[in-house]
Amino acid sequence: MRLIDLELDLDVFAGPFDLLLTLILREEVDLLEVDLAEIVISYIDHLERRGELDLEAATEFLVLIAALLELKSRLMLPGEEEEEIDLDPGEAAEELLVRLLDAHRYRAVAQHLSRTLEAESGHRFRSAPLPPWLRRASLPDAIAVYDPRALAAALGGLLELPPPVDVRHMTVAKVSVSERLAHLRAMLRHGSFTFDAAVARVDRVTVAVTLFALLELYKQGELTWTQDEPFGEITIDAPVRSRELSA
Amino acid sequence: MTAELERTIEALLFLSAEPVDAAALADATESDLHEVVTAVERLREHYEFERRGLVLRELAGGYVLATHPDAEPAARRLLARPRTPPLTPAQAETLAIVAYLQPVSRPEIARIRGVNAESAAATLLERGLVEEAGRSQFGAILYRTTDLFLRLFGLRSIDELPDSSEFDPSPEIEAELRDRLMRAGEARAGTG
Amino acid sequence: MTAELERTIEALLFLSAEPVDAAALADATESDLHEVVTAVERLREHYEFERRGLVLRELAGGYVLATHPDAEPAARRLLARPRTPPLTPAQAETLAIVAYLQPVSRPEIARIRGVNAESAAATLLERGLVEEAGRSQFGAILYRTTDLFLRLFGLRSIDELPDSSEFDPSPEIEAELRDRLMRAGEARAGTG
Repeated sequence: MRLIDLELDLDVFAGPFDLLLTLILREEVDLLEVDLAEIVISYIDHLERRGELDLEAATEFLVLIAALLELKSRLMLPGEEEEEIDLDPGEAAEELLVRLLDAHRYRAVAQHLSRTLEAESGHRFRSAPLPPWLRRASLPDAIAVYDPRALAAALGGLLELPPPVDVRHMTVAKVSVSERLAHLRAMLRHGSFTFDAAVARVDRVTVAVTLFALLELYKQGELTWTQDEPFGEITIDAPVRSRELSA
Repeated sequence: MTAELERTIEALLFLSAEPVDAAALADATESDLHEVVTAVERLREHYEFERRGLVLRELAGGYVLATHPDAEPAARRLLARPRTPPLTPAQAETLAIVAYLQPVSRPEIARIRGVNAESAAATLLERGLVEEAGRSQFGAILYRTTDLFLRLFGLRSIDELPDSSEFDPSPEIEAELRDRLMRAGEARAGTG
Repeated sequence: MTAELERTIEALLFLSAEPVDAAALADATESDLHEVVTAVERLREHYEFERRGLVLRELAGGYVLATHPDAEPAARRLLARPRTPPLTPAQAETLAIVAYLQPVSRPEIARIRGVNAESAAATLLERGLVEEAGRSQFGAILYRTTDLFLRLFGLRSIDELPDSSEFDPSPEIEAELRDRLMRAGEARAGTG
């Protein structure tokens, strides 16, 4: 596929990509008005319709669209407006041409390097590690370079016991599950009650332990509870059967 | 019977993973530089004229032993892997730009290629073909080629790369590109 | 002129760091085993009779190339960088444990240090400061220090190591050194 075959249908322009490029360079279309992303999408659609990828044309497209993006971003940079930096059409065209020539040149170099590597790959180098006798100091030549006290010091560090862990900042649990079980059973004997009432004026740990106790009693079948909505009031009752029995 | 210096140099080159230059060989063998150069040349000729399995090459600024390419098929069967996987087009382009423009920054590479060079540059770094070479004045990491690059591409130094003008697009291509940019559109201007 | 098979085998042995057996060479060169054995023998004779810098050795695992011992002094001058860089804290700790408790097993070292000692022990082994000294009753490899260790620390014998009580942070705790190190290590690891 040639880029010239890429038909565009943009807000500000309809026609072949090459023509748009020329019009931009001749300032007949304002680059600031052109949606470059739309061009990229058109190009991808185009490739999909063709079902084949011409690397040559694709590379050229990438180089051109990247250059246009850079030119456009330069135009959009705030502050440069005052300086009235206009895109000189001649210079811009020259810049695009240099880009295309560079891209061609380095693609040729790349091919050369790939061929060179292929030609050279028949030569292999040895990659063995040095034999052990070259990896250590030789005994006859060895001189004292280390201080034995470094070993004793390292040993001293290893003998040091870590300071005992200080747990004083942790709240000591003052409440047990069995104590809260007794509390809940006692309240239940006086009929239905709310969870809030069961944990009035206690700390958070006690609230948590009370909840464990509540779950335990529920599991044992000693009570039931209802809660109409999340975070709503929890009402605790004797189990239905025992209420019927006592009724 | 092989001369003492030649056999010692053979052993040293066998042990060295990297190319060794003549001065280092002279130091290690306690010989004069010109004796070393003569002995290296005799060693090279021995491999070549006797058609040994090894060759002596001058690469990346020093001497290094390598296998003769005739052994490559057997080496591939024994070692079960190609020695140097070929470069992808993106890697080859990135490497070409680094080789000729070094030190060169990643944004510059991307600018020439029209696409981001992240992944190709990362692979080249990982394969040890390029390395970081400080930062540009704008803070971008600069890249240059490594000694391993020279070795794998059979070069004594980076100066042995062909002149980049050899790869200039032909005048016809240049004219065509210029045409594409200016005149082709101009002819149809107003029809769009 | 060297026979094709002999030069190919020369190249293959050059590339292999580990010994290669005749069957593997026969597969790689697509030759018969007896041809390989003959070619290897000719290669060995070539190195020997021509007094080359290389020798071909037959080890348990197969054939391997090595340098002639005559080249050792020159190889040391070229390649033996001083293998005595300062010890890292991990290496110093590991070496101290081996020096004072030898023979000592790797699991014991790890328990005392509270961390795995693999890499430090491997470095000390490679540098020749410690060596293996049989197996513990549980099958773990035991380590002891070497003569090179004594030389590099300027000691005539292991008895000349500084008395560990000099550096003892809490001398009032009376127990055998090994037990105290174990307990301190476990306390650091939080398992004590």
